[in-house]
Amino acid sequence: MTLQVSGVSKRYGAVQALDGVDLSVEAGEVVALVGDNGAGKSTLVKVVSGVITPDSGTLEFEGRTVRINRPHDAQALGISTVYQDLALCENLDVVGNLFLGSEERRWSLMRGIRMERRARDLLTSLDVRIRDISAPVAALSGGQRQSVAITRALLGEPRLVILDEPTAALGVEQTAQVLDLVKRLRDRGLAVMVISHNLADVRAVSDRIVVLRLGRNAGDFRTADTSQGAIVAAITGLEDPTWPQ
Amino acid sequence: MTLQVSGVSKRYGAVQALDGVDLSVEAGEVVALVGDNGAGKSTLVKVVSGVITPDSGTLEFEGRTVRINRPHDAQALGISTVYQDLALCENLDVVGNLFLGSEERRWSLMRGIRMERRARDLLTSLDVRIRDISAPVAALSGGQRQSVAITRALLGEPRLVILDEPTAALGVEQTAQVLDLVKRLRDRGLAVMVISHNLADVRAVSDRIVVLRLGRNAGDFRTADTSQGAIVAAITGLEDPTWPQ
Amino acid sequence: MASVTRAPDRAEPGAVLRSAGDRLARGDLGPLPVIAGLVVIAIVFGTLNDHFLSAENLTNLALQMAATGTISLGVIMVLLLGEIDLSVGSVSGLSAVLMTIFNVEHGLNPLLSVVAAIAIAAVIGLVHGLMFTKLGMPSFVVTLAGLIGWQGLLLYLLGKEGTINLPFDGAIAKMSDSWLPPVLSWVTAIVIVGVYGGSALVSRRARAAAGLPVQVLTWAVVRIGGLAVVLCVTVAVLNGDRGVPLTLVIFGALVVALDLVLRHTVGGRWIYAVGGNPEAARRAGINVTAVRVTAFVAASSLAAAGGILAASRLVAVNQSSGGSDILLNAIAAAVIGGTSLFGGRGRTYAALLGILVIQSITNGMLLLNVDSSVRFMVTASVLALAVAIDSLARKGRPGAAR
Amino acid sequence: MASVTRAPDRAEPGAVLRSAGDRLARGDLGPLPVIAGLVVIAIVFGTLNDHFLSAENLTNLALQMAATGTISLGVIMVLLLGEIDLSVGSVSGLSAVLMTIFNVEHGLNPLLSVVAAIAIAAVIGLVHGLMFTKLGMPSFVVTLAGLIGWQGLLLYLLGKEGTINLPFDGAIAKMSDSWLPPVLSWVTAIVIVGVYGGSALVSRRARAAAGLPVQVLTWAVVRIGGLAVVLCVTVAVLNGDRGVPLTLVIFGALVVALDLVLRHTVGGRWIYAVGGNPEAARRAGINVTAVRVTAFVAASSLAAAGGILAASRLVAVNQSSGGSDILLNAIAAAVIGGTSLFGGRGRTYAALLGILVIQSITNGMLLLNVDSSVRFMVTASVLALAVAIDSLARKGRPGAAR
Amino acid sequence: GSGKKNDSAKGGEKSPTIALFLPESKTTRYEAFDRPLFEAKVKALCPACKILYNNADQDAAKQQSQVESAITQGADVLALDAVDAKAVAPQVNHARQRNIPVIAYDRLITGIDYAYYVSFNNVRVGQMQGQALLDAMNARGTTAKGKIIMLNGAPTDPSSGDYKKGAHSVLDGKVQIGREFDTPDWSPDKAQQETEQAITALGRDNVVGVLSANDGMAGGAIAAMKRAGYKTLPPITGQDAEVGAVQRIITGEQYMTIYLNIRQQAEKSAELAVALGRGQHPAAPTKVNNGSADIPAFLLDPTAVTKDKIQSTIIKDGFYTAAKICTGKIAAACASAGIK
Ligand SMILES: Nc1ncnc2c1ncn2[C@@H]1O[C@H](COP(=O)(O)OP(=O)(O)OP(=O)(O)O)[C@@H](O)[C@H]1O
Ligand SMILES: Nc1ncnc2c1ncn2[C@@H]1O[C@H](COP(=O)(O)OP(=O)(O)OP(=O)(O)O)[C@@H](O)[C@H]1O
Ligand SMILES: O[C@@H]1[C@@H](O)[C@H](O)OC[C@H]1O
Ligand SMILES: [Mg+2]
Ligand SMILES: [Mg+2]
Repeated sequence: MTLQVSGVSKRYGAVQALDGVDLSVEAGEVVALVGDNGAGKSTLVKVVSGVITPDSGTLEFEGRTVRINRPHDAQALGISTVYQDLALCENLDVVGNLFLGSEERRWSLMRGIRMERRARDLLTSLDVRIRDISAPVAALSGGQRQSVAITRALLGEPRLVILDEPTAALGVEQTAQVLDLVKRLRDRGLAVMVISHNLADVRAVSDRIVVLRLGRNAGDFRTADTSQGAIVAAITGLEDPTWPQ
Repeated sequence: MTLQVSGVSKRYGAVQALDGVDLSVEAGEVVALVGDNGAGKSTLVKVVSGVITPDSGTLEFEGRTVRINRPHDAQALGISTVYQDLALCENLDVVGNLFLGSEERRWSLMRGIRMERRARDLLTSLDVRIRDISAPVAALSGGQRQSVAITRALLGEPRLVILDEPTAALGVEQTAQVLDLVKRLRDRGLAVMVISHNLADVRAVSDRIVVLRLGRNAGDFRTADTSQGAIVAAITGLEDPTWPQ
Repeated sequence: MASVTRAPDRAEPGAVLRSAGDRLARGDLGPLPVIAGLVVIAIVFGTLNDHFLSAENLTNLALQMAATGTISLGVIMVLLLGEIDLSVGSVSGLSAVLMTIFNVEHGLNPLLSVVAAIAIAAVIGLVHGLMFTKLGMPSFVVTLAGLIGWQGLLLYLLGKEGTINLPFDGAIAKMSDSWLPPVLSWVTAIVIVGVYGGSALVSRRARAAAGLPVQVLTWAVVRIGGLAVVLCVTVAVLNGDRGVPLTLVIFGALVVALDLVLRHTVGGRWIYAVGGNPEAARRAGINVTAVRVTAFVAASSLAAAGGILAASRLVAVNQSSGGSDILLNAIAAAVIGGTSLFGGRGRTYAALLGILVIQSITNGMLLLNVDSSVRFMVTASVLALAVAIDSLARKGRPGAAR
Repeated sequence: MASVTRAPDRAEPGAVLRSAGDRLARGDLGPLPVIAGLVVIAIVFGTLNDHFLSAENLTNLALQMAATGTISLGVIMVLLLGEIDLSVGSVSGLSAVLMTIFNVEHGLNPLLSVVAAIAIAAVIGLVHGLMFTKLGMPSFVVTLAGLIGWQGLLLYLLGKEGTINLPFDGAIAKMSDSWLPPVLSWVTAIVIVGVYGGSALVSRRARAAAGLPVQVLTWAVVRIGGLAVVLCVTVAVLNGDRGVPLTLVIFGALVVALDLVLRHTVGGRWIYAVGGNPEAARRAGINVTAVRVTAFVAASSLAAAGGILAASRLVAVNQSSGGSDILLNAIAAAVIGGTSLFGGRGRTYAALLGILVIQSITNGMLLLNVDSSVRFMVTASVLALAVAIDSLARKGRPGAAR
Repeated sequence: GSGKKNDSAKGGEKSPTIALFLPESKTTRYEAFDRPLFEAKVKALCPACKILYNNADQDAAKQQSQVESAITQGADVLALDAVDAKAVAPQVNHARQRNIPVIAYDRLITGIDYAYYVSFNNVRVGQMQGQALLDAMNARGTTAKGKIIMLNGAPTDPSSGDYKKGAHSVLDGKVQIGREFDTPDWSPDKAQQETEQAITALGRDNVVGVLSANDGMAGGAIAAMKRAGYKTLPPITGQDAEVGAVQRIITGEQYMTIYLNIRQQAEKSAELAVALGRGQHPAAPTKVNNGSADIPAFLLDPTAVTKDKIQSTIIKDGFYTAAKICTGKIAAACASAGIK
């Protein structure tokens, strides 16, 4: 089991964003995390990535109980995340953002040419179209930014890739590319967690679907065995005849 | 004709974001604007909404040539916009953001109770779920923010509603609600312009589809008469057998 | 639907008590940590010197706050936009000099002199605002030029005189030596509590009538009671010496009035909006330029008011009017009181609380018999300590450390 | 695919000339508008006084820049994070006093005295940084406490002495009275141009080899030529008087070295990242606390270096060392040079250009025979004018007006 | 130096360039009196002489730049009122290397040899303030009945140390100093607050005198005491003879001020400067040892001005006219004090 989340809770003032949530992802598996707006999906992602510390609950990674107190800890474990709010430095250019925190270097000196070469290759391989790569990210379109954020997550050697609504702003082709990429990551034996509101995409790409509702677990389905109706029912909390009781 | 855009161009440094673009939207019509990432869709929206001034081109609104130099001008004409980057004030609460710039007031005094009442009613009618309405918008989930931005655009008496990727972060139900809303706006005789990468949604809701590619017009289709393949071909620029020459 | 908070027909105590606790849980401790800092200061100096907590000294403190506090109010207007005004000190001095020249040298009536000086300051603020918005110069540079240039004008106007004394028994000097009669001070306190309580209850009613959630009654009562206690203690203490000083009343009234403007008028809302996200405000159709210019005009006008209070207190103006550390203290008061330098967050009470912190430290230090070098070091330490309490309390709250 | 810029095997002049023009089109005029401001200043004062553009006076100008310029460099480190350091003046004064006490009173060798003083300043910066990051206090308040407290310590250390003179012929004083021999200055200039040109060409080759787009050759040549002209003119003018002052060389070397650090090392990149979006930097695994603390340490250390340069120039320290308008000038230089107060944008050349603007105005004003009041007003006007040119040139560029 | 330029028409005498350096602009005396009096005298003696005027805004580094500028501009004589009289030696040395004579104006420059010293003695100013205060308290019989408050100048201003030293040399052991403050920036409103706090700490009835180092701060102290309800104010000292202070002395609020006969000082210095510029070296009545050399000196005595001396000093010297002082409500008090 690559990741095992148990009983995680997180409260923001009046709002119990997560309430004893469990979740697991295996190597070579794509788990989709779905749920209504405000269900707590992004909060869970942030817990796993070390962006916030949960009020309670435990995390296991590759069999060992781990404490993830800051993003750095998650990265050290091999957890690589695309955040819903992208988290780019708008004042830096594309290359700067792609390699942020893991710059290619010799001693402390950055190897700019090498980074730019790798960046261009990666962007090309993902079919990302950015006309002026040296402009600050502030100048990019919504989809271009998302592409940069996704590309970023693939640098290094991640063991678990988390994508929070990766295709929300992407065009048709890029979306297909990303879904294809997710499958390729799984085939390389990585664990992948995807959040999306697009149930068609989710069904196309995931092995398992985990549903959150109002901060709690509301279902865990094998994608192959489950109808769309059942998932929608779990998301909305309305009874559905096909719900597997 | 509610809106007629002719020959609009806009250049950002190295990037010709728009290059002589034409577009029209009629009252009671939903026009979908589609195109690859970076095609110039959001830039066109910003031109029409007065956020940026184009380098050249003319705008006609309800038959008259107009100059839209700032957002205020667009609003005065009855153009209401949901921006892709949402443009909310994170330090204000939901009510504050909803009514921003068009606060209910008596003289200069804000009528807080009235605004809160209307806000709650509107949010409820759109099925938006926000657990703590008095928290600053910084505390909302991605989808919740998008819901706030959409709700905002429906206040007042718009003549043209522009939605730039309105459902990107929305859940299944909310997406359906928004699509339904778009239809209701059209039925009330408003002009609506929608930008989306979700071609299924686009086809479900639009009367006409306008395609941009690399900042230029690349097709204008009646939705009912056109296949998905033709649209994809126009977006990507690859030949497609079903292209209506 | 279920999760949209609907108003219960009657307030459910449980649910709504939560909303008060929630605020605290959200890290929104409001002024509590600064007040804790003030308590620490009171204990430190109260222990070191018997006189610190005497009625006489607390009256001194009240007198010492008004001028810089008023200037700090103006600084807050600009800080709320995420901008800065370095010229407030010079503008306060210049306005005081103008007022004095009008009054003393040209024999203009005191009220007119004051009004004219503030009007000129407003024009100065207008110039700053236009240079910032229309020429796009950083507010730091615009107001730095103001800091230097208006001081030059002050020196020029004072010319050979150096100092100009105000008549000791004139209206302007009297302003700093007027005290509310005890009865009036009690009546005022009662009226304030009454209006506050009344409006709280009225709005509570209105919310309930509109079907909106309301605070639990006990919480409202606690707040009204808290205000009553603070006001009564203040009035009682000050009446134990010379009474409630008029300048304190003026400053307090400005704080309250501006707070109401900021929170309940459209203009105030726009200031917060522009400070939070100017581009979003612009897209919402707000005239961002007008809002910014207004804030600079307010800052200069309040600086003028503060300068006039200072002149009234000193009964004179001179070349160092508005100089020394007035600027730094005015900004520091705003920041210590919880105004963000990054815009969009803060209330006018910051000026009141912040200047209280600063002036209590100064006041307390002057009671002690120490060298100026030691005084500086202790001042710095107590300042750091008082703010550290605040900062630690706020830590862990989203968006902290700024 | 088609739109991703691929490197042509040979540079296509058309395509790449565009990229230089594009920068300009993007509003990224770099230092050009500030330089235009400097030209205006040169014309104004050159017309008003014959001596302004004399070799002797330009040498004076060079001497006057180094100390505050170095302090301004430190300020830039902190401004890049979107924070502020108000303590740099006091820290510079305190360090100079410490250095002098070590050297004069304890007979420590000059170099060790300097090193020890800078080391103590670094510890002070560490304290500021930790109070900011660990206690979460606003940097404004932390460094305001520093401004007051370190000045207290300075006064305490100077005690009744007041002024301590440095030995006139000691190494520290000599530093401000040393001049590069003409030959050496020319050799240095040539070496700098050579290294700059060489590395530009080498990196151009390397980019081409890696298949990355390269600048058109003429553009590279223009830049190298521009540098050569600026350096040669400077060296020729200064050699026309006493020569190139050592302190200018020290300051210039610091500017260049820090620019290289900021742009080519990982640490520099992280400073920009934290300044641009601290949360994004944190999520990228960057140790934001360490970056911030480092910046405060750098600010205090550079302040110390600047203070020592000032002491060397004055050949003494006294109670007002590090006081007066040093703080404001150091911040203003950074801002005038184009450093954003909001973080993430600026280069070390801002310190050089900004202090040139400020010192030319001060220097030029001192040549004129006017009353202080007039001097202040003219200074403010020229400052505003010089920056207005810059601001107007930048206007219309995305994210302007900040 | 470029002493050999333009010869004036009459007498073929040289017309040197004379540079005057004053330390700050926040006190009235420098730009209101020193500068115009000095310039007028130079012009009278030598109409073709050029004068370079500099004010250092209390910043030693700025003064250093100003000296450099003046030398750049070809100054032939420097009259230097130092911001920091101890630290200015290198600039004097710089001038000396170029054979430019230096006059120490107002403040004694130490550590180096130079042409002349023309001044009032700062330490003496402090002594006179202390003595005047002591005399007044003795006259009222309050010396032993309470304590005094001492308001010193800015801790960052080297000359406040001199005033302080002088005052202490007179007062120590004779009166009890209840509270003593260094007042940042000589700020009157800070002095006011200091006085308020001292009154609170000592008790209203225990304050029998205030030694204020200058008039501005005396104004602050007076405001504080009047507001604290003193029916009769204890004696309060000052310095600078500002109009406002003279008025307060006439109305009895302030006890005394130190009047420096700036005219005498400025004119003497102007004469010396012109002479030095023409290569002459007039003899000086005395010499002052500054630690490194005996400097030819013209020492002027500061004058303590109490109400009874206003007419015979300030008015008589034409420092102010009676009309300038006796405005509005002061007129009556002037009349009864015999000022006209
Ligand atoms: N402020 C800006 N400065 C410079 N370039 C910009 C700016 N805004 C947009 N661009 C460029 O203009 C082009 C068009 O951008 P635009 O945002 O209109 O694309 P879009 O069609 O909305 O794409 P998406 O589907 O990804 O949102 C892009 O190449 C983008 O990089
Ligand atoms: N920083 C915060 N402070 C306070 N409340 C927060 C904060 N972040 C999230 N919340 C609240 O926690 C709940 C869960 O938010 P979360 O972002 O995890 O939702 P989500 O499932 O990702 O929704 P979406 O699909 O809209 O992105 C929401 O009600 C939100 O308002
Ligand atoms: O005369 C005083 C002067 O010597 C000092 O430097 O500044 C204050 C003045 O009052
Ligand atoms: Mg989310
Ligand atoms: Mg877009």
